[in-house]
Amino acid sequence: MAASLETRVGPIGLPSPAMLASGILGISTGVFRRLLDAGAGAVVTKSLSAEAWEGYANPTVIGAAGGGWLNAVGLSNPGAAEFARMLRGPPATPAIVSLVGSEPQDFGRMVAEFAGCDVVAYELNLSCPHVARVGLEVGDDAALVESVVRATAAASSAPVVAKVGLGSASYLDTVGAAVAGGASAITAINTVRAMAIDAEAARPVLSNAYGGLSGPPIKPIALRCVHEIASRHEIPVIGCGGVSTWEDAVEFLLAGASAVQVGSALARGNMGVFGEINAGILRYMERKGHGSVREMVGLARR
Amino acid sequence: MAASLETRVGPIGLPSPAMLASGILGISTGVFRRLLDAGAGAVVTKSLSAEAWEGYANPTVIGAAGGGWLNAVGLSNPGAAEFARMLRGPPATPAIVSLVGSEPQDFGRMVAEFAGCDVVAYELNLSCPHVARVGLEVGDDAALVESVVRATAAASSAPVVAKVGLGSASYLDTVGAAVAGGASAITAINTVRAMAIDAEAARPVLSNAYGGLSGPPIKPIALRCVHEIASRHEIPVIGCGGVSTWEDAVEFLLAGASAVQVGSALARGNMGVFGEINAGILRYMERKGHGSVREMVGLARR
Amino acid sequence: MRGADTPSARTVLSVADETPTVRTLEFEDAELARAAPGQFAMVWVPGAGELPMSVMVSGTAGRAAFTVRAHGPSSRALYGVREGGLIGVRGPYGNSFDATARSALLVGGGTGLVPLMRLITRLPPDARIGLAMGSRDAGEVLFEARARELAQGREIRIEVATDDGSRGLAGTAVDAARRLLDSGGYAAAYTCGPEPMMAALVREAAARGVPAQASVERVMKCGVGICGSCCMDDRVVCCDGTVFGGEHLASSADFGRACRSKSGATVPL
Amino acid sequence: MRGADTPSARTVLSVADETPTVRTLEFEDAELARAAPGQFAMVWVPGAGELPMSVMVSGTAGRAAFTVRAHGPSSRALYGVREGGLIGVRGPYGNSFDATARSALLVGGGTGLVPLMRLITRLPPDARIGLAMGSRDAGEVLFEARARELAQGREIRIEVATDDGSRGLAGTAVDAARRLLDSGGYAAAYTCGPEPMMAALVREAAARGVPAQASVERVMKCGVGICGSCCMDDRVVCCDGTVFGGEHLASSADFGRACRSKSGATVPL
Ligand SMILES: Cc1cc2nc3c(=O)[nH]c(=O)nc-3n(C[C@H](O)[C@H](O)[C@H](O)COP(=O)(O)OP(=O)(O)OC[C@H]3O[C@@H](n4cnc5c(N)ncnc54)[C@H](O)[C@@H]3O)c2cc1C
Ligand SMILES: Cc1cc2nc3c(=O)[nH]c(=O)nc-3n(C[C@H](O)[C@H](O)[C@H](O)COP(=O)(O)OP(=O)(O)OC[C@H]3O[C@@H](n4cnc5c(N)ncnc54)[C@H](O)[C@@H]3O)c2cc1C
Ligand SMILES: Cc1cc2nc3c(=O)[nH]c(=O)nc-3n(C[C@H](O)[C@H](O)[C@H](O)COP(=O)(O)O)c2cc1C
Ligand SMILES: Cc1cc2nc3c(=O)[nH]c(=O)nc-3n(C[C@H](O)[C@H](O)[C@H](O)COP(=O)(O)O)c2cc1C
Ligand code: FES
Ligand code: FES
Repeated sequence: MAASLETRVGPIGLPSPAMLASGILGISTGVFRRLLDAGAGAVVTKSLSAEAWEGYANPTVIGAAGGGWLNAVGLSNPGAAEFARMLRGPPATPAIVSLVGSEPQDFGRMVAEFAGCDVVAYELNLSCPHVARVGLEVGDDAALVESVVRATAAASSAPVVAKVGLGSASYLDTVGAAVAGGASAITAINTVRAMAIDAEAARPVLSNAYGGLSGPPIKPIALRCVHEIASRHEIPVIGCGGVSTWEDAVEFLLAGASAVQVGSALARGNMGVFGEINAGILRYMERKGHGSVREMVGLARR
Repeated sequence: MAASLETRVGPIGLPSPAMLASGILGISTGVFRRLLDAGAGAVVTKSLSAEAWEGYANPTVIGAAGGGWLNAVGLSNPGAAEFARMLRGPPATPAIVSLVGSEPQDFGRMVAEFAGCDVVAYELNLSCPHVARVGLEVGDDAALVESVVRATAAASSAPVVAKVGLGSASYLDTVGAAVAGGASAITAINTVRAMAIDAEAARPVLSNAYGGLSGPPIKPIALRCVHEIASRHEIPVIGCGGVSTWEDAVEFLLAGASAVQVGSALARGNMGVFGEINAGILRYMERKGHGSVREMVGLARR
Repeated sequence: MRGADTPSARTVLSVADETPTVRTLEFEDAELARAAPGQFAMVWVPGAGELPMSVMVSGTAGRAAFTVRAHGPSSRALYGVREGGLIGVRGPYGNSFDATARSALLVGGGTGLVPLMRLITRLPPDARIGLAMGSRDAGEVLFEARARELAQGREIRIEVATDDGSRGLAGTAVDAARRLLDSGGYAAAYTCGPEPMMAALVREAAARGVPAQASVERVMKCGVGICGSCCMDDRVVCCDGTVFGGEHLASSADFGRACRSKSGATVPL
Repeated sequence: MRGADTPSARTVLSVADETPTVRTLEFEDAELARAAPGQFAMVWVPGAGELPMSVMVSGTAGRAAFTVRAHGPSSRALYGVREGGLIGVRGPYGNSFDATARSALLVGGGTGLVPLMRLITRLPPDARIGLAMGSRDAGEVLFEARARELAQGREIRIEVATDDGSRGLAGTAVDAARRLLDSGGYAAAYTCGPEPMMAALVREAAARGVPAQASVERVMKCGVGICGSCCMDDRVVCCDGTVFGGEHLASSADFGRACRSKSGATVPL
């Protein structure tokens, strides 16, 4: 039997296990279709809020040592309603819709906007490290997480994925709360709160001072989070953080992720990364005698 | 007036602001003296426990992407008494003594072992991310942190520094508890819990599976921790994490650190890094018209 | 250690007034000095934002420059940087004009002329150059002498247009371009400036069978194809562009019609 | 993406028994194939630890090898890896022997002969080589034929010693070396093996005015000068060494006397 890239994350079926991470090229359905054509198993939208947000002033995205990136775009987005209009098309574009908000009602209301869209799943951003009142400020409050997840799941027929990250509470508690609220999967992790200072200017570089670190520097951190979640909770995990090569993707699968997301590696027009990851995983599967991606999930946790 | 590197971290006077981080080449007093000669403002010992510890089996230290390192040496150390004997000499070697333990009594007892040593300060490791019952497991418990710091301060005439890191509680709470317990300074941060998996072997690489990430990848994270601590607490901070160049050191000072520690950058025999950092800081001070290191501290927080 | 795309501090070494509202700031930067025509940099003015700016040529080896019009808050801050002042640059980013045409029509409006100046230096040594430039008024005419200088003996014909007719033709750069096109014989047209002007030029050129290339402006946050703020249809302008061929642009739903606001919402141009 | 010092997976391509307790495992590795004599690698046996191992020469271009004695848990695991089996390697690490002597005395005990085999390949093309080798018994004599082969026509004189006298001289490699030294004329002595043996050799050589270099073994966790586990006096053996000059070693408080246990405590050798 030939190896197949087709797989599932709980109830979410995927043609291949590497998807686009939220916020990366995440506002144009035209670009989404290019990425799906390039081999992305799914695309996640930019995190959408009830109203349009301008985000922070530039500088919002800069490089960091070791091929990393630091961003504080501030969750700029055109708002759920406008985005739903774009997704609806024509042509209709299937997507995992990322949502951000402060209260359970926010999420229920936003889900309603996506009626008529091809929503593969909702991903709740409980982990943005640089915007007040949303993201980690929700994720660090387990009771709020549970009610936010529950409200979204109640409003939607699509599966709900909770995206967690390193905040000031234990992200494992956030996962527990999301599971209790009815989440179908966990995405781990978001960017890690960080900053850059310019010595000559003697100032923080990002206009918001604090931002989130992404890319290869955070991969070892993300990998341990996936491993820890998969070791302690019975819920599928989507690994995210520094995935740049097929080997990275395989490492996340072996750590216990059912799929991965790719963000920063798309920098500089590198849309071909999905094709490379898919081809690399297939070669690996053939070499190791794995018929399906699901067989590989968690093998490094034996 | 010529620029001078001499500075202070609270009560701790230093000839220059860059010191050796704990656990890096931290078991030989002969090496300590070489590093002091090379321009280190101080040296911090390997974290010492009441008894000798073998640590974990190899692999214990491996590279990570972006020039980083992942380690789980498991706090191997010859024990406080044996180390005190080495420090006492002859020749006597001045050092900041790093201590690790689980209970307030452990720390008081260890301090007693150092009678007759030239102890510049005690640094309490409340942040090792990969050993059970010590390090972060202490640091995540604010009440315990306060009593541990208090017990050490009570037992010692040398200043007490609390070393914090990213655990599963807020490190800012750990800082608050350390301040309440009478700490003279905070070191931030330790390594960040992380892991590596080898795709071909389908196994974690470190024998302990989880270890700590250090080096350039964590610098932006460490810098924001220093900036946050200095912004919220009235206590001198020692910045640690990814300092490799004089620019890194200056960035930490501008973020609010009174001094920095250098760890991973010493890899491959790079003891000259202290001289380079000192020379670079001096040139910067002259260019910018700063007479003292203390003038620069926190300038990026205006 | 720093990331490659972290702003690098540069000291402004000279400031020259080009017009009452436009200035050129020079600085040393070996990499930007080598930028291809059409490439841009992200320019940080500490405390006052970061903007995409075309890389302007400098007469001094190893130097690059920005030519900025004082307009809103960030461009005014950059305009206000004095000699000895500090800016941060990262780049160069984006693709560039294909500078191979041996008879080239360059059509620029306002600071859109910046990449065209670099383009002049990169056209073949025997190229015949036509330059159509549009400005608000006589005082704002930009780079006329500089263009002749950069042509370095190659044949260059310049047509100036001003909105108020106070210099040259009364009209836009496209009106000026039409004159040059009418005299015929251009193998390629290159344009940068306000999008309606570029859209008109692309149409004019297409009507005459002259292949056109246009450098497109969008909101740019990252400059490196991560954030998506610059998307135009299915293209990532900072990475796939900023230069696009006329044929692609003619089929674009957005070009000349709509762009995205900072929130990412599609808004009419 | 991987770090440079992350173990790279290598497939063992051949396994050869050298003695009843020693095997050589070959694999492809362009970088280790170029290792200097005396350099080592950290060798991971997945699930069974990681050990420092001298890089052994291979007869095949682009390949390197390890020659391991089955002893404790990790070395037994490495010894047990079969053809097609997987190991992880990082390195090469450490400094190397100065291979410029035109008459060179090589003195090795047991697997300490491994770096000396690579050294033979790097000595000058006209070098005169003396090789003193020590083993437990006749069955454990290592690399005798290999050394002649690697000498590639250069003059090589080999003296074998065994602890039980079952081959050659009854005694240690130092006793064998003394014979060669007595015949005179060596410009340098190179040694690797048990530390008391090396300490004796360094003294013998010094007494005869022959400069010596010895490759020192210590507990190695990182191999790259971070962890400190390998410290000897004020030296970081993995980085400043493993090869040290006899003069330095003669003044060392630790060499030949004490090393550090895994906890870092100083213990007698
Ligand atoms: C590739 C490219 C090259 C350019 N080259 C030049 C040049 O050489 N000379 C020149 O004068 N102008 C150039 N511009 C335009 C320039 O980037 C600004 O758009 C323009 O200066 C207006 O900025 P402002 O501060 O006046 O802002 P306003 O137009 O008043 O807008 C308000 C704020 O929005 C932000 N902003 C404005 N434009 C952008 C943008 N494009 N991307 C991200 N944020 C933005 C800034 O923070 C600004 O302060 C270029 C634009 C692009 C995309
Ligand atoms: C630079 C260098 C080169 C070497 N080259 C060779 C060689 O080519 N061939 C060869 O057979 N041996 C070589 N050794 C020795 C080898 O590294 C081991 O020390 C030896 O094989 C004993 O390991 P063991 O598993 O039998 O452990 P034991 O001696 O039984 O020790 C128990 C455990 O301690 C650990 N351990 C043992 N030695 C070390 C060490 N030096 N550093 C870190 N951890 C250790 C291992 O986990 C081991 O399983 C070299 C050593 C060094 C320092
Ligand atoms: C510019 C940028 C914008 C991002 N925006 C979002 C967002 O809107 N919502 C979200 O959940 N994560 C967002 N992220 C985080 C990514 O989805 C991802 O979790 C993170 O970048 C780590 O993955 P990577 O290392 O592959 O980039 C953003 C990341 C970047 C770099
Ligand atoms: C091999 C190794 C061992 C370490 N051991 C200790 C230790 O014993 N106690 C401690 O507080 N920190 C220890 N650390 C953490 C460092 O002191 C430092 O906080 C961390 O490495 C970040 O700094 P760096 O990026 O400059 O290396 C160790 C780090 C490494 C790499
Ligand atoms: S500016 Fe960010 S993708 Fe183009
Ligand atoms: S083995 Fe770690 S310093 Fe030498």
